[in-house]
Amino acid sequence: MITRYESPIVEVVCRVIVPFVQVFALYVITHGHYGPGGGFQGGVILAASFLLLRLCLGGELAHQKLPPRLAIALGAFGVLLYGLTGLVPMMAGGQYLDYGHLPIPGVSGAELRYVGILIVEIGIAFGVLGIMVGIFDNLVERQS
Amino acid sequence: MKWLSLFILGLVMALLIYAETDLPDRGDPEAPANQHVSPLYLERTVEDTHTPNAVTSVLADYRGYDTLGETVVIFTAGIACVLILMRRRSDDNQIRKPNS
Amino acid sequence: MIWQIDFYLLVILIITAVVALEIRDLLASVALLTGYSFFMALLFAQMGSVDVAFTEAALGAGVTGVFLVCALFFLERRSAD
Amino acid sequence: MTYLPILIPVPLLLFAFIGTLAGLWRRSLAYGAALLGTAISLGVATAGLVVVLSEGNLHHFLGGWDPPWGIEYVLDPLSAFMAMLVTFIGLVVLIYSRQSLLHELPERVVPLYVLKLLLLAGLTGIAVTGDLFNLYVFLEIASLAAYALMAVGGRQSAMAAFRYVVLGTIGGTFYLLGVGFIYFSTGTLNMADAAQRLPALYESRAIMAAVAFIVLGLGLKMALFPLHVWLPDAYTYAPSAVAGLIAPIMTKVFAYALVRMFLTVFQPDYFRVTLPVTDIIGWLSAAGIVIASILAIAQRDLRRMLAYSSVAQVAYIGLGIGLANPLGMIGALLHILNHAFMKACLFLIAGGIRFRTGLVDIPLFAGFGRLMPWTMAAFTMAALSMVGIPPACGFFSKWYLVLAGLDAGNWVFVAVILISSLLNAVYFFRVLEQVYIRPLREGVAEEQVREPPAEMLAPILVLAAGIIILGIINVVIVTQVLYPVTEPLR
Amino acid sequence: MILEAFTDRYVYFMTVALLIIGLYGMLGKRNLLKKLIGMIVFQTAVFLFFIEGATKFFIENGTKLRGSVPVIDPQLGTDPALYVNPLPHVLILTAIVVSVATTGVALALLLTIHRGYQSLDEKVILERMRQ
Repeated sequence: MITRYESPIVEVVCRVIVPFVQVFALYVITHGHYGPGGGFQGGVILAASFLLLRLCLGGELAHQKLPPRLAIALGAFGVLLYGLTGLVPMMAGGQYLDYGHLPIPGVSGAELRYVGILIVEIGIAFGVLGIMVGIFDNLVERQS
Repeated sequence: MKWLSLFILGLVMALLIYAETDLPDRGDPEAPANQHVSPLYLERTVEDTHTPNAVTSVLADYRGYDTLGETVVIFTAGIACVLILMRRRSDDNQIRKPNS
Repeated sequence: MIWQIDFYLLVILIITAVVALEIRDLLASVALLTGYSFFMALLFAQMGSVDVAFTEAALGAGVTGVFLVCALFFLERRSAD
Repeated sequence: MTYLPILIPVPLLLFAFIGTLAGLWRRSLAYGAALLGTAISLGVATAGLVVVLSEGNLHHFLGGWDPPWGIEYVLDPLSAFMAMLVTFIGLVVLIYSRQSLLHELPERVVPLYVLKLLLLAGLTGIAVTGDLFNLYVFLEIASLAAYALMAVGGRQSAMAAFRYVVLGTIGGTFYLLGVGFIYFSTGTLNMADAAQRLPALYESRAIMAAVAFIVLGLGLKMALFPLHVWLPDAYTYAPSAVAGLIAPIMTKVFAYALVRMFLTVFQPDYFRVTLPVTDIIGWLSAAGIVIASILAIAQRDLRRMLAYSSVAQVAYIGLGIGLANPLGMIGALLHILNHAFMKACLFLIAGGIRFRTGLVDIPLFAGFGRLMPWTMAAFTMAALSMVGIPPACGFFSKWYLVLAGLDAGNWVFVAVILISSLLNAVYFFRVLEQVYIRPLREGVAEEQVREPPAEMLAPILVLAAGIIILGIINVVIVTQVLYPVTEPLR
Repeated sequence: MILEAFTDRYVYFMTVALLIIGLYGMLGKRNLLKKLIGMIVFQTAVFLFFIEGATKFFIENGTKLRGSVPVIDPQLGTDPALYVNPLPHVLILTAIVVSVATTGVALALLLTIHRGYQSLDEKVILERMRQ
C-alpha cells in the first residue's frame, strides 16, 4: 500500500498537472491520424497521469478516482472493443477488421476507414490505460 | 559456465557481423525493403484511409491484426500480474491436506 | 548530413548500458536504464521514426521506470555483481 | 467458407475478455466462458479440417487487404490439424482442471482460466497464420501466458518461470531478429511471398544468419535438446492442471512452426543441402533422446521424470525433422499428435494422484494399482504407448521414424530409436512395478487412495481411449492429412 | 573513402555491441534484476536494428538527404522515395509493447521470488531451491 506523500507542494503540483496531462493524452489519441501519437502513446500518458495520482496522493484517495478492479475491467473492455470492431464487419459481409464494412450511416469509403481507425485507437487507449494501472496496482498493493 | 556464456556471446557476435556485411546498404532507396511492399502504404494512405500518418494507417488498418495481437499481449501481461501476485491463503509450496 | 549526432548518441547508449549493468547499486542501475531508454528515444527520433520515439519515451523511459523503481522499493538495493 | 481460419483464434480471444469481465462480477462464470470459447473454436477447427480436405486451402485476408500488404491467414491440412489438436487437448484439460484448480488454487481461478484461453488463442494463432511477424506476436502471447501459468505452483515454480522468461525472451527476440534479416533482404513479411522471393537470395549471408537465428529461437522455445535447460524445472513445479495443458501442446506448436519454416518459407533443399541445418538438428536430437531418457530413469519425482521424458520426445520430433525425408516428416508430425495425447494423459494422471494423496515420488506409489484401477489402467495404456507396443499409437510414429532412418541409410538414428524404446521401457516399467506388484507403503493412508472424481477421471479415460483409437486410425491420418503435407520433400 | 564506409555501416556494429552487452547481462549476471535490465537492453538493441534499417536516403542537388518522417506532407506529395519506410516502425511499436509486457511479468515474478527466498542472487536462490 502506498502512503500519501506528506508535502503540500507535491500535492498541489500533482493536482494541477494531472488534468493537463489527461487533456494532452486525449489530444495525442485523437491526433494520431495527422502526427506522431495514437492509442498506445495516449493510453500510456493517461495511465501515467493516474500513476502520478497514485504516487502523490497515496492509495486511498487515488483509488477513488480509478479503483483497481475498474482498471482491469477497463482494460478488458478496451480490448473487447477492438475485437468486436473486427467482428462487426464480418457480419456485414467483409473480412475480419475490414473497416470498410462497418455499419455506420453517413460515412463511406476512406472516411469510414478513418472512423474505424479512430474507434480502434480508443479501444487500444482504454486497454493500455487499464492494464498499465492494473499492473502497477498489483506490483505495489499485493506486497504483505 | 562463465566460459560457456562467453563462447555463446562470441558466436552470436560473429554471426551478426558476418551477416550484416551482406545486408543491403544503409538507407539505399533501391533496397528490397524500400521497393517491394512499403511504397504502396505511403502512396495510398491518404487515398485509402484519409490518414496522412502512414504509421497510424499501417498500424491500425493495413496490419491491424498485429495491433490486436499487441493489445492482447498487454492484456495478457496484466492478467499475468494479477495471477502471479494474488496473495494466497496457503503460503508457498505446501500442498494442503487432501480433501476427503 | 550530420552523422555525428547518431554517433555520439550511440556512444552514450553503449556507455549507459555498460554502466547500468556493472554498477552495484540497483537504484542507480534502474535510473541509468531509464536514461538509456530516453537516449534511445532521441536516437529513434533522429532516425525519423517519431512514433516509435514517442512510444519508447512514454513506455520505455516512463512507465517501465516507474514499475522498476516501485518494484525495487520491495526488493533489496545492493547487488553482488 | 473463407471465414473459417479467422474464427479459430477469435472466439478464444473474445471469450478471454468476456471471461475477465464476467469473472470480476462472479467468479464461477469464467469457467463457463473458457469452456464455451474452446468448444466453439474446436468446432470451427474441425469444420475447417473437413472443408480443407475436400476443397483445398482456405485463405482469409485480414482487413480486406491483399496478402503482401495485409496479413493473411491460411488454413491448409497441416495447420487445421494443429489447430484441432490444440483446441481438443485444451478442451479436455479444461474439463479436468475445474476440480483440480478448486483444490490447488481456489482464489485464482478467474485469471487462470483467462490465461488458459489466451494461451490457446496464441497457439492456434501460430498454427493458422501466414505472416512471419504475426507469428511473432502470437508466439509472445502464448509465451507470456505460459510464463504466468507456470509460476503459480509455489516459490520454486516462480524461479523456474523466471528462468523460462529469460530464455524464452532470448528465443523470441532471436526469432524477431531472423524475421528482420528476412524482411530487409526481401522486403516482405508474408510467408508465401517470402517463399517466392527467397530462392534468389539463398547465397546471401544475411539469409543464412536469418535461418540460424530463427532455428535457434524456435529451438529455445520448443526445448530442442541442448536448449532444453528451462523445461524440467518449469514442468515439475507447475500446478498439475497447467502442466497437463502446457506439456502436451506448447513445445509441439513451436516444433510445428519450425516445420512450417522448413517446408513453406524456405525450400527443404536449402535446409538439407545448402546449409546443414537438418543434420545438426538430427544429430543433436539423437544425443538428446539418449541423454534425456537416461536422466528420466534417475528421477524419483514422477512429474520430473515426465518432464525429462518430454525432452526426449521433443527430440524424437527433432529427429524426424533432421532426417528430412517424407517418412521422417510423417513420423515427426504423427509424433506431435501421439505425444500430445500420451503426455496429456500422463500429466493428468500425475495430477490426479497428487489430488487424492498429495504424493509425487514414484516409490510411494506402491500398491496403487488395486486402489485406483481405472487411473492405473490409463497409465499403463499411456506407458505402453510411450514404449511403443503395437496397438497403441506411440508405436506407429516410431515405426515411421525407423523406416525413415532405414530409408536415409542412417543406422545410428535407427539404433538410437530402438535403444530409447528400451530406456522408455525401463523408466515406465519401474513405475508399473511399484504400482502393481509392490504392496502398499506404510504411512500411506489407504482410504485416501481412491479414484479421482469423475470430472477428472473422464478426461484421463478419454485420452487413454484416444491413444488406442489413434493407433487404429493412424493410416487414415497419415494418408489423408500428413502425406500431402510432405509433398515439397519429394 | 574509409570514412564513407564507416558512416555507412558503423550503426550496425554499434547495434551489435549493444545486443552483445544485453546478452551478456542476461547470461553472465547473477542478480536477477540485472538479468532483467540486460533483457531490456538486448531487446532495445534489436529495435534499433529495425529502425536503422528503415532509414532511406535520397539525393537532391548532389547532397545526400535523409528521408523525412512518414507523415504525408501535402507540399512534398506522395513520392515514397522522400519518406522513410513506415513498416519497420509499425513492427517495432508492437515489439516495444511486447517488451514492456514481458518486463511487467518478469517484475511480478521477481517480487514473488523475493518473497519466497529473501534474495535476488541466482546462486543463493538455486542453493535454497535444492534444499
